[in-house]
Amino acid sequence: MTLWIQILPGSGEPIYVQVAEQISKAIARGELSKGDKLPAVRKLASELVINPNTVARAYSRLEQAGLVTTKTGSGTFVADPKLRKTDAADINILNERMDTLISRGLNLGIEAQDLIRLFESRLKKFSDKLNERKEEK
Amino acid sequence: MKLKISLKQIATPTKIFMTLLIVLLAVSILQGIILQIERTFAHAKQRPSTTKPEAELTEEEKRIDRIRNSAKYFLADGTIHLVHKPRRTPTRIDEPEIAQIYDANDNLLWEGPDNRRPYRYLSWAMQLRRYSFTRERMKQMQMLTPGFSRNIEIPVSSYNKTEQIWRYYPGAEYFKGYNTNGEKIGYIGSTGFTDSKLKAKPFGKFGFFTAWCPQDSVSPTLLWQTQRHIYQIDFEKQNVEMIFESADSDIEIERTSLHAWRDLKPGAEGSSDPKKYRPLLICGTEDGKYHLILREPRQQLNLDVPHPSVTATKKNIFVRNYWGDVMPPADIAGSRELFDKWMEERRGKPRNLWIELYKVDNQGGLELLNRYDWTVPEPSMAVVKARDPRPAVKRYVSQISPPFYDYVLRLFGRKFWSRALNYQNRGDFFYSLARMVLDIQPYGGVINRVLSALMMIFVFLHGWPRRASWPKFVFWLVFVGLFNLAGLLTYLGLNHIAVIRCPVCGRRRGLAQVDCVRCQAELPAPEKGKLDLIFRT
Amino acid sequence: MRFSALLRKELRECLPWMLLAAIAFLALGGFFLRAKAYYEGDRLYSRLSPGTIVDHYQLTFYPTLNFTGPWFFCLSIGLGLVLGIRQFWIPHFTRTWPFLLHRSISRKSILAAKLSAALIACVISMGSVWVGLYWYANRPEVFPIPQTVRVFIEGWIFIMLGLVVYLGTALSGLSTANWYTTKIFGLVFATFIIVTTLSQWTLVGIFAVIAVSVAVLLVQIFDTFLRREY
Amino acid sequence: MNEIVLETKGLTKYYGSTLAVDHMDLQIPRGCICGFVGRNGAGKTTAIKLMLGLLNPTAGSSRLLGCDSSALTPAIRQRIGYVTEGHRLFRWMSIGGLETFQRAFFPKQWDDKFFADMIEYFELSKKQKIKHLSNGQRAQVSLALALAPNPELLIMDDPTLGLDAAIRRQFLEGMIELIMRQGRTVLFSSHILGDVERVSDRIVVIDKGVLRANCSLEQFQKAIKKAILSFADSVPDQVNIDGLLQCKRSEKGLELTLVGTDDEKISEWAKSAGAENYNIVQMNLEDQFIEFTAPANHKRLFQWEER
Repeated sequence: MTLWIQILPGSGEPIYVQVAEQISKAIARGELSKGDKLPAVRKLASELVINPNTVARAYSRLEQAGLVTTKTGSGTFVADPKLRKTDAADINILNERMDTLISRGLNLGIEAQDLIRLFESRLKKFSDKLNERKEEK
Repeated sequence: MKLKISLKQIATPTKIFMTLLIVLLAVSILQGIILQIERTFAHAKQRPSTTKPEAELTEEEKRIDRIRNSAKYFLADGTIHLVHKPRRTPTRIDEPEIAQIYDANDNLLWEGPDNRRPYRYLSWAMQLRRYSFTRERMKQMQMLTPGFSRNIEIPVSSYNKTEQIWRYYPGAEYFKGYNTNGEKIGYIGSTGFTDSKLKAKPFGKFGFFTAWCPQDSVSPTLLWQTQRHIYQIDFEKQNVEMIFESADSDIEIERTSLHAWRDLKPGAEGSSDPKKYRPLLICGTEDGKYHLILREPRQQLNLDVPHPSVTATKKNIFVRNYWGDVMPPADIAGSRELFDKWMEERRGKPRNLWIELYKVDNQGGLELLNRYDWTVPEPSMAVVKARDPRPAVKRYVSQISPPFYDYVLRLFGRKFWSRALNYQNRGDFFYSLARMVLDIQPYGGVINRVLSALMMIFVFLHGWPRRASWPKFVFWLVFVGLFNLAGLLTYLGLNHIAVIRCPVCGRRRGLAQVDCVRCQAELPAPEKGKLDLIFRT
Repeated sequence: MRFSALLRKELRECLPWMLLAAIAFLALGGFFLRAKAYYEGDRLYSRLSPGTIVDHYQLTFYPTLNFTGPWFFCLSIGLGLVLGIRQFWIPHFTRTWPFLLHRSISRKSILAAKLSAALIACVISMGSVWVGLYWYANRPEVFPIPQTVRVFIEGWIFIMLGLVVYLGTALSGLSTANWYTTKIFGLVFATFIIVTTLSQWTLVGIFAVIAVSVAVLLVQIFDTFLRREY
Repeated sequence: MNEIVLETKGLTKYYGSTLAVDHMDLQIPRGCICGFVGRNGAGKTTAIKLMLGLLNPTAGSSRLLGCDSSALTPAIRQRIGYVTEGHRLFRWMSIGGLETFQRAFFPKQWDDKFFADMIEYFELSKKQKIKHLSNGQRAQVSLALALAPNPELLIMDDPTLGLDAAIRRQFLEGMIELIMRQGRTVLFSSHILGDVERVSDRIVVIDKGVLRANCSLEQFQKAIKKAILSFADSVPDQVNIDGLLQCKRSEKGLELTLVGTDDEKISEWAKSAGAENYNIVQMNLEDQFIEFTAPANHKRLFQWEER
């Protein structure tokens, strides 16, 4: 399990948000598949040298987002994609990310079509993950 | 904790006591320095000399001058001789002085070199103080000068090899003897030689001792005076003879003298002709009586002449009384006003002096043999009337010394101060402190009291915002009033209470109390700004 | 257990100075005692002549240990001064007070540990050498007559004076007043006490003065220490 | 869970006439790491000394583990670990000597193996004298000494002052390792906000002796926001929005630092003030702290103006 999380204390983002983001990115990228066990709170805390409470809060944030489920006593596991609940807050985080992406692209002077082509090629890279989920459905 | 509270109540007084002690010393040292500076720079004022030069002296004045300067001696049969050495211009050293001997009615009997006088005059008893080891020296001997205290050790030796050493133990007041290889021989107490410590009776509170070696031996014999007794201790024969015991009052060293008591070599210093004189010892006791102790044959008499000097030849005992109307009679001397008035009348008038020779019979009665009197012109001396007789500088310097000194003087009473001024206690540390107090006491000077009042006002203003509790505040006021400059310095040294501006009433307040002295408001908390993020999660 | 650990630590801190003072005193004392032995020998030839008045200077003699007296006095006072500085001034400069005070032991006993360590240091280092010298001086074959017990007690008085100076330095170290006001008064009081003691001639007087001064200094030291001003 | 470990009521301390700590009312629950943050000379060390009973307060009182701090019994002091400011230890003692000295005061609590492991991990030998150690090594020894008796409450006064990143990281690990045990609390004062953000649950901000903030780190970060508004025509001269901390004007825009106001209020005010557009920027902890403790609308030390 090659989960590797990198913390930037000085950045604007609170630490538990950073941890949650990186874990969800890992899930999205497919490094953590359904049913994998996330590291225990204490282990991750002593590994990343951050407060156990912040790790716990990051896990509870992921749980709200439906990405993970916690079984008391045995730890937290990645939930299957169906149960994921997307709510408005995630959507506008997505829009925000899109805006920054687009504004960066326009600053570089790239045309709209090229942006779309770029987006599709990146999408293809995730494609194997997408069609795998298609078979489950 | 109980200990801390009671500790605090003990600690503050001790701190005040220590600081005050040091500051008082500092102030008095400061005053001493100022006085010393003044003394070194003030020129010695010449005293107006009243003696006229030799040339203009009239015949009569010469005669009076001669009588006044001449030494008055008595012959064994009672006639008086006046030995006069005229003032001459200084000549060669080896030339003997010229002496002229006159008799009572001023005719010259003999003139010639002083050391070949034809007559043999009576020699009188010598005061013991010159050769004796007084109590003051004994105190200095026992003091812890950074080395150790010294001991009196009497060596008993034959020819010149010491066999025994007797050491005096001041605490136990007896002698303990050792032979030269360190073994103990025994003890010498007031009852004589004993070999056990318990039987050695102490001599008593030490007064003085004088020591001499008798003609035949090299080990000294001691004349040992204690408060009420005089012993003669011979260490070689190890015997102690009690010579005199005064019943009620103590023996005074100034009024004890002896004559021909010690068998010294004829030529040695202080010796007198054994064939002519009987050994004589005179002890004066505190109640003013004198006791004559004679030997060959053993005899004891009482005398109540004020300042006698006595000698005892083989045949009879003579007393010489040298006196004048210098001091007022006893009843006037007692009170100060009468004394001043008496001195006032006598100023300027000549004083008459006289010298008398008495013969003492066996019961102590006096029979006048011869009397000679003469008058002496009196130099006029202004009697100082002021309440504070000290020189001007000392008066001003002592204005900053604490008024407490005045009150403490009355507290201790006259007997303590007379003992403090007595020369015998010169070395004593506490008496020297007492003398210092006497020296720089403010004598109730006006400036001193005004200074004290000013300092009290300052302390009042300084302490008002800072006061913690009323008794403490009043205590410090009285303290500064009583101790003047020293009190003020102690107050400033110990009361370092910071002052801040009271946010409620804007006036200055001390931090000794939690609530403001003036508006009784607590130290206000800072206002809870709405920007504070205080959450009790 | 805790108090003995503190005591061991304080003693360990005083050890170098203890040894230094003891060795210096032994060396100086021993040397001068040997020198005095030579002089003592020829005292046995009396120089008094028969039939003359004996001057009292010929009858008052210094005890054989007298040459060691001044050294004893200076060394014990120096030791007191150094111990006072080592235990109360240096922790201020190296700021180790909080580390020492935050301990599972009452604040009073921390101070008691320091004081008893200094007491033990002075008594052992100077006391043992002094007893040795006194025993040597009392040996009959070396000196004609033995010493008086008073000289022995006076030796211990010097050690007590050293302790008074130690308490004076401690009080100055602890007092939080600024240096130009009452901070130095502890030491000044100690010197005043030394002068008073040296001018007493009775042992009772000396012990009284020392007892009063120790009481005054101790009360103030405990009060300042417990009032937590640093 | 949140039983109060340390509580001060109106704690005040005056050094002479200068005010060090002014009426501090602080409550620290058990089981959290609390970061003491404040500018230099804000009274952090004084506050800590007052809490530990090493100093007498001018007014008010403080309670530590349920006992008044001026009368702390030895038993309670045994459960408190304290790392002094600057890791001041006895210079002449060796590490082994220091350990035997400290162990005497924690008879049953002292964990020899733990101490030995830490010393061995720090590559120090027990015979080394403290005066021969560098600052970092001395800090490591004092950390080991503080953690070995497994204290219930660990108070550290500026532990990471002047230490390199590696030793600082070890300190943080030590703290986290201690906090994982049951019912432990850590209170440490620091100047490096990166460490504070990384490790602490609660943050206590002290400014000029006054307690300005005492909340969880998350609340602190969420509460302080920066709003940047740009205006088409004129910039309103007076800004009356509640919770305004700092306000900077430029000719076309306005930069506001706000405390505790939520987003709708900001957007509402922006519309009322006629701003073209606005956005809310997330500041990092250091900027938040600087803005929070800076005096009202302070100017930057060096302001670059175009000539």
